[in-house]
Amino acid sequence: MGIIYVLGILIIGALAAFFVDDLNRKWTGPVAMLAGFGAAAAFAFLPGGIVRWRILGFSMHWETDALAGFFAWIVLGLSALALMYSVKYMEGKARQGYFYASFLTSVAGMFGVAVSKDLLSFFIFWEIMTWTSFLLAIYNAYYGVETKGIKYIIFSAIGAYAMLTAIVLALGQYHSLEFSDLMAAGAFRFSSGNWYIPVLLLLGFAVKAAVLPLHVWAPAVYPKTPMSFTAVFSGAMSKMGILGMLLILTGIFRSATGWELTLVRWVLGWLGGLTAAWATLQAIRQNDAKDLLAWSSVAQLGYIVTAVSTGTRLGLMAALYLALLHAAFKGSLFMVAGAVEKQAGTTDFRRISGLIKRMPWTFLTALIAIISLAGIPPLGGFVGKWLLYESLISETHAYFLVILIFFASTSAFLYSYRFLFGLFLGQEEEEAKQITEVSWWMLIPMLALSAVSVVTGMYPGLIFRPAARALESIGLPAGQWDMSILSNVWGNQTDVFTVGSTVGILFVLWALFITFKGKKNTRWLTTKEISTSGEIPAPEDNCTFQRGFFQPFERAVGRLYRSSMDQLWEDIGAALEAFFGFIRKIYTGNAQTYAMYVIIFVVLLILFRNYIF
Amino acid sequence: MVVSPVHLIAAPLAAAFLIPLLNKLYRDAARVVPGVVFLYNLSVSWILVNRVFRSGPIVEVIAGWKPPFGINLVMTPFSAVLVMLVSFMAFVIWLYGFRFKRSLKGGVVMYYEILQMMMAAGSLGIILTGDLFNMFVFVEITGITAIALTAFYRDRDGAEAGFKYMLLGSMASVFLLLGILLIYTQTGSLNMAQIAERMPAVATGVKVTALIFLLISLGTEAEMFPLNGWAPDAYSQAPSPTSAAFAAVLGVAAIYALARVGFTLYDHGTVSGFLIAMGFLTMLFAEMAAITQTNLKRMLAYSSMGQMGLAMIAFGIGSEAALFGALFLIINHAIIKSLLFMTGSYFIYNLNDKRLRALNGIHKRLPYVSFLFALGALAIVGFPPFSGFWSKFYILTAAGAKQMMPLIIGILAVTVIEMTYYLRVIGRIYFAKEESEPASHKPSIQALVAMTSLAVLIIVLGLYPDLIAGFLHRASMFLLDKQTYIQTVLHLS
Amino acid sequence: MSETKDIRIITRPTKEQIRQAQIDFAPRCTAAGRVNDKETQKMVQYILNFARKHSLFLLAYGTGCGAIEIPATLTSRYDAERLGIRGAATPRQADVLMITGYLSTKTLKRVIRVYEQMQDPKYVVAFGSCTINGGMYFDSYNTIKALDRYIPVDVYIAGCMPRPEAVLKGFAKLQELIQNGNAGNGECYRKNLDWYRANQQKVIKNWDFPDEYNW
Amino acid sequence: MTGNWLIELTGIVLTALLAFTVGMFYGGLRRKVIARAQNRVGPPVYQNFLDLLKLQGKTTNVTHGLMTHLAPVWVLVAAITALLFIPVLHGGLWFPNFTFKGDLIFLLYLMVMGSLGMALGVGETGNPNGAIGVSRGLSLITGYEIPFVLSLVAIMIQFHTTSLTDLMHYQQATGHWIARENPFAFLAALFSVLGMFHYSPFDIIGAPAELASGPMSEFGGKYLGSLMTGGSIFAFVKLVLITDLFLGGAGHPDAYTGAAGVLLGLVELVIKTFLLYMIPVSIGIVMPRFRTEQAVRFFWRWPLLFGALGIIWAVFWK
Amino acid sequence: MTTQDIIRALNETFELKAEVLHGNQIRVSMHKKQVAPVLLYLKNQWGFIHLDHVSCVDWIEENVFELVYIVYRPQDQLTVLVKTKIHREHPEMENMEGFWPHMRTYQREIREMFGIEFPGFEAPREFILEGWEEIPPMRRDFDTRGYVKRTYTTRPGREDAWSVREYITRRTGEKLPDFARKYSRD
Repeated sequence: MGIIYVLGILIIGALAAFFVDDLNRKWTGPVAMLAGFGAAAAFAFLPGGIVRWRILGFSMHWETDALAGFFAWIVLGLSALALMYSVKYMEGKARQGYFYASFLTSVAGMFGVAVSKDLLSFFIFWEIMTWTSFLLAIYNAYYGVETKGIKYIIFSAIGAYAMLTAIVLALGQYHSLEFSDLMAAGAFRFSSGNWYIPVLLLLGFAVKAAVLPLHVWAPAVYPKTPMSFTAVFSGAMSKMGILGMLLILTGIFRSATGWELTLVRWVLGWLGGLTAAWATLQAIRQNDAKDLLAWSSVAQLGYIVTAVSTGTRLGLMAALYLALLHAAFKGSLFMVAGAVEKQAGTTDFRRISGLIKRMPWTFLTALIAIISLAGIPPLGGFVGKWLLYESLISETHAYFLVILIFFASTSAFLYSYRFLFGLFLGQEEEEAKQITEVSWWMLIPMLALSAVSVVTGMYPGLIFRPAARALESIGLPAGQWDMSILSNVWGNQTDVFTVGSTVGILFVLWALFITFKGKKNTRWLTTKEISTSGEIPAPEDNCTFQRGFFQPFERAVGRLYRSSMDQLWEDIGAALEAFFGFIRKIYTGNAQTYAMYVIIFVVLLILFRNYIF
Repeated sequence: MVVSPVHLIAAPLAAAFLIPLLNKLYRDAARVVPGVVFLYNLSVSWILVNRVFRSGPIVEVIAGWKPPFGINLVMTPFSAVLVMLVSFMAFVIWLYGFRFKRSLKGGVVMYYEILQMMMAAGSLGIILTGDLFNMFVFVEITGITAIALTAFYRDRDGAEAGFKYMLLGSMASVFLLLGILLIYTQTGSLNMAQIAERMPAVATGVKVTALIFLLISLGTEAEMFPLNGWAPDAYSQAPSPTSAAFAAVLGVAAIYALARVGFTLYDHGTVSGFLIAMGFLTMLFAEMAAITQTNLKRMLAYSSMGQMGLAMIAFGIGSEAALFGALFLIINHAIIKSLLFMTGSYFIYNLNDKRLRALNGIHKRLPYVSFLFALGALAIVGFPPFSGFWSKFYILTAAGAKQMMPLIIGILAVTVIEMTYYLRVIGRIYFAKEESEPASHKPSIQALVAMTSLAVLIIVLGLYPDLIAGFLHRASMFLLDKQTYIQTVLHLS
Repeated sequence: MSETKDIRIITRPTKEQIRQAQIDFAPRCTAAGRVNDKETQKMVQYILNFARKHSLFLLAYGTGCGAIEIPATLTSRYDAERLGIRGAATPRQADVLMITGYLSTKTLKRVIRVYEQMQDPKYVVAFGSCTINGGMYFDSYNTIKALDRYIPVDVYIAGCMPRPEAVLKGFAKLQELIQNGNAGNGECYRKNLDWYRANQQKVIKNWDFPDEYNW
Repeated sequence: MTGNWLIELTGIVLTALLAFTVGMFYGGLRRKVIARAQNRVGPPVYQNFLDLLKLQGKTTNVTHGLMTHLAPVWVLVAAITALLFIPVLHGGLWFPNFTFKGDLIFLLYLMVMGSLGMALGVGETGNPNGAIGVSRGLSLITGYEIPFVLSLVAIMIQFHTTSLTDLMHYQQATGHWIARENPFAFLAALFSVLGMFHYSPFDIIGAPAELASGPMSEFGGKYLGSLMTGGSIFAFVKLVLITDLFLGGAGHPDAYTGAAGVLLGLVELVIKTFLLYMIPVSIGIVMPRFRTEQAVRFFWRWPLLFGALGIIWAVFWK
Repeated sequence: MTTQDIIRALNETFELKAEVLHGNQIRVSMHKKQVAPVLLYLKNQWGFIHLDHVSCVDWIEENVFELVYIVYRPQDQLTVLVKTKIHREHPEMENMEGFWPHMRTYQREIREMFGIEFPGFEAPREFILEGWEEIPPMRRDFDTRGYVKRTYTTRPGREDAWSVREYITRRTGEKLPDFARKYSRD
């Protein structure tokens, strides 16, 4: 019954937040936070159990097996922290009741998706999570309502309705919507005659996971949503698409070989790789931290999609591991962006720089998260990258795909650095002097999420074990996992604990050396006192290099940057609108015309009556 | 007192005729009497619905003439559900319109209420009657009152809308009469059960011609493409409660008549393809027109047409699940679209501006009404967990059972369009920059009660659709079961 | 105009007078930082000085015509790199600040800034007559006449312009000074900062240096 | 792992010292070679040691903040850590350190750590030249890493291992260098080495005349000294890595053991790495500088093609 | 389009006295009010699209500044020197920064070095000098030597250098004219 409690707590919390806001705005946030932590606690301490009920003749089946538990923890953990962060982040903003109610409902939807064991309840929760997130996505968007938010909902709708089509077709064919029944009946196999069912379902999931041609909503919407929700949006909600893919592809993965698996690996894997590469290239040219993070999210999801598509032991582990870790580090990064936005008023690189002295803890969070994102060894992100590469090289033999992924991940250094540099490094703006560190209410969630990266960098087994159980629960290859030794199918190993401790010890030693050698004679200057050409920068001058930061790289990439998927979709949208406008003219508003229609219709019917009736 | 289906029609009719007299006695009688009558109707229909579902269809004979010779009223489970719906909606709309009516002068209120009640009576008559010519009469009653209500404001636009409606409505009447005539010449009967019994013997050519005439006329009422030119103007020019009533009362009756003709008089197979095709076209063109609208009420009107198209598709599919979905959709449409018209009218009432652009940021001034509008919009698009989802899902399921993939994709594609414009409006209401002045008219208590009850229904039916699922299943099964209908009506004893 | 008449009587000072005047001209510190009393550290100092003298990172501040002699000195023909002299791009890395020619007051400001940004031990090699006594700009309203009034100079290389051979000779002298612990006046500059600042401020009209001396 | 921590520690220290010494001498040799090529006498070979001593002997230092302060530490730690995971000589001849505990993909990522840490420190100084240098450097990484990864992937799939020690064992056992077994991969790796060393024509990062030595422009004294140390060790790391991967590594435990074996192995290692090192150096002598986009595009053309050929070769290799 | 044509045109249009200085150089003097029209005329009608230089001479004896605008025609390497004289008290010249973009540079220099004002010219006042408080240094009544003595410390041993001019006059036997003596640096 834990599921019911969790859902109940979230829904009641949503209602409570909605109504408390009218009574006393101060309490809205804490109430919602309590609900978030309450739900997490309920999920942790109450047995999950199985819930079944019938509605309109359809059976609903919710169950917390290991897989559901894994994703539910991503959702609930991240949401609880994000809600805690929201308390101060949303302080002084309007419509908090609305915000928290939508937030909690959305969390309930995500949790429901995670625990659903049949397609119908999966879809229902999916839709709940979609429209609540839409309401949040347009929360800030005074100008983007008609374009950006709508873009999101249109793409979501296309995805959701692709799913719905598949669901009704599957229902008509197999008379059940239970995942287990459908799996047993082979409904999710491409070879099953109903090949369009898995294809349509995957299309639906691909939208949420922002896979390449359908990704345009994510960069449009993530930056516009309040950052505390974007953390969940990008960290948890997009993972639901991954969960869906995993569930759908299980049957194919279990069969181990065959052309279907090859197809999945080729199509999905390359889509993921292209998504990663394209989004990375786009992230590099962004000038706003939030835009950058949004594109980066798309890129990271591309890795995860590729990892899922392998369907092998290392690859699936990489998918689950990255799913959790991405939630952790991207969640904290969006929180960092929110913190900077709150304190400095903007996240535009061209307008702020040098916040490191003002917001050291925020910088620490960002540093850890970015290192993890870039996959630099001693932190957790590296493990995910390692698994992905080893899987692609040694298990699925996707040699050129791995190069594409590697290109994306190498280019990711560029935007990783840009994020840190743009916000925190460089010369300090004179007017930024009064910026202060954010409150601990916001710092604690950020640091807690960063801690995940640090801990998993040494002990990835902490994630491997539940993830392996999750994979086993749906019958996928999981294998044995050590606490800190990674090994591939060829038996080659990497001991991340040794790496972490070596790096740590050496780092401390050298840091001590460089600090205490000539400590007396070392002077710490401000960033204004730079050496170039002897000129003294005036206090109001800011020499930080922020505009066109990666211009050489952009020039090297060249023509690729001129094409825009977004523009393509917008053109299609505009063409459709024009077409609708043309069609609308059928209703001329003229009575004679309408009468003419009637006559013509009658005549046509009578003329072709033999064909029609 | 023994209640019978006759009361349902007679009470509002009688009240409509009595109102002028009563108004002489008591100045506000015109305001109060309809409520009493509708309440009475509601209770009667409740009793009758229970009776129908407990002990089978009721066949009420008028003036002692037994079927097939006299005029008779038949209350099957299918019509019972719709009767219940219409009665309820009529009452809710009256409740909502209370405030609206106060703004009118005494005499005008009287006319308004008379027309409203006659429309309700006519609609109930269409649903209840077992006689084809009688149906024509009721269609005429409804049509005339609806035209009068469309032109109620007596301004230029209203008159134009009324004229369009009258033109198309009278053409529909002519075709209806022609169809009835043709059928009568062939079967020698006006009783629907008897016609249904004798229909197989009729020559195909004549049968099809009659069917075409019937479909044209009823299709006009049911807003079928391309016969629905009247609808946008009528919806947008009529007084606000009337717009709601068009969706909740008139539309229900029209679609019922269409279903009755398709399923009882003719074989379902005959009209299946036609209904699906025309339903889809209706839906497609309506939604495409709706997305380009700049006027709130016109947008809602086009959306109504879209919903009717979906109902036609469902009737066209014709399986039990599809009929269930269709019935559910009709109920949902009546409830949700009424809610949308009611809330939308409040916006317009406050802004004196029907344009969508004027809605920017109105939620600050009418928070509750905006909330209800948003709820209705989300529900009608079919987001779970609101009731709109289930009807759409059921219809799609029915289509899926027949593996009609193109149809499913088509419906869903059109739904994307629908979703787009509804969510745009929500976006405007909540998030766009405010442009207009503060509100002067808060909703009245009665209107709030009416709207809230509809909203509660939306949520309750969404979360627990099994509440009415039993009724709907029985009703849809009965509609499919033509023989039982014939036997029940003809062999009454 | 009255004093102009007095100057017409030309008196040449003796060499002794000139030397005395030069000694009084600018403060000279003993290279305090580099002479250690402790016997054990002398070896260390010797080694360090050896490294210092053979590794001179040169920041050539090309102010005047002398800038053209630097490439000649550094490239193949005269190959200063064999003495461990190589160019440095920024003052943070440099050991030797080389002022090649006249210094306008506007440039002086930058030079002082650059000098202050260099790390101890740091050496200044002034290059050409202009830095010594103004050279041909002796009566210009906008160039300084003696560099060591503003920053401490270790080695002057006379000439207009000195040839690369002379430059190398100057560097050899500098190396000798370094090995003996007599070069590198950063400490001295810091100690006599008030005196230097007063001189600098006299020349640089729009004084906008930070109050504190930044390394 | 021998189990005795004292021996392990000695091994780590000795390896680091070896790398440091050889790396520093290579730097000096490079300067000497360039000088000779330009018909100069050039500095002595030990010039880099003098430079380092002088830099460490600076009596004052400045830094701009914690990240700047720690930037050399990142570089050093990355270099030494990478060194510890790379076998210096063939098995048994030299201390194994952690060579069995990390594979090639790990090394690949570890080698970026130093640059990124350095970049962070550079960013904090607020010097625009430094930031421009970082921008160029990161762009260049995207250039040369791709062919390098292609060649690594090629030999990984050719020999079904991602472990460096395994590859060395293979070369030792068969006597065939991987440079012979997969010449295309070797070629691609060589191109990447050109980029990795940042010598001409890829010296866009620290281009002294354009950027005032770019990322280094705010570092002096002990910081510059530490960076120099790290850079020297790192140069050795790169050379040994390529030697181990493609040129058969060094040392012959079957032929010689004991001190003589070690000595011979080291000599072999030095010869191989020096010859390898001379490739970027001698190209650097004669080449002018690319612009950044030209450099990146260069790597995306021919080296990429060779890498792809290497993979195809590996796939069809029997 | 020859030199003579230009001279004739200038003479006729503006009633000036233009003359050939050298083979391809024309000199023309005028009132300062005429400078702008003449320059525009030369630029637009005769194709003198390039401004070579603007120079200023301090004729302190005549109490005037002479401004020379040198414009140049690239087709036939023809140069026109447009000369004007303005009074030394409150010297003002028309602001012509719109004619050629680099006119700004010359105007800034002249304003800083001679103190000639250009009404409406909004470029920053400080150009080459920083924090200059004396009279503009290129004016001949600026006591350069006094200033140097006041400001800079000279190294002892070059006292003789101060009298170089004196030496020269003595050696050549020339006499300094009175006006020159008056403003001489000695």
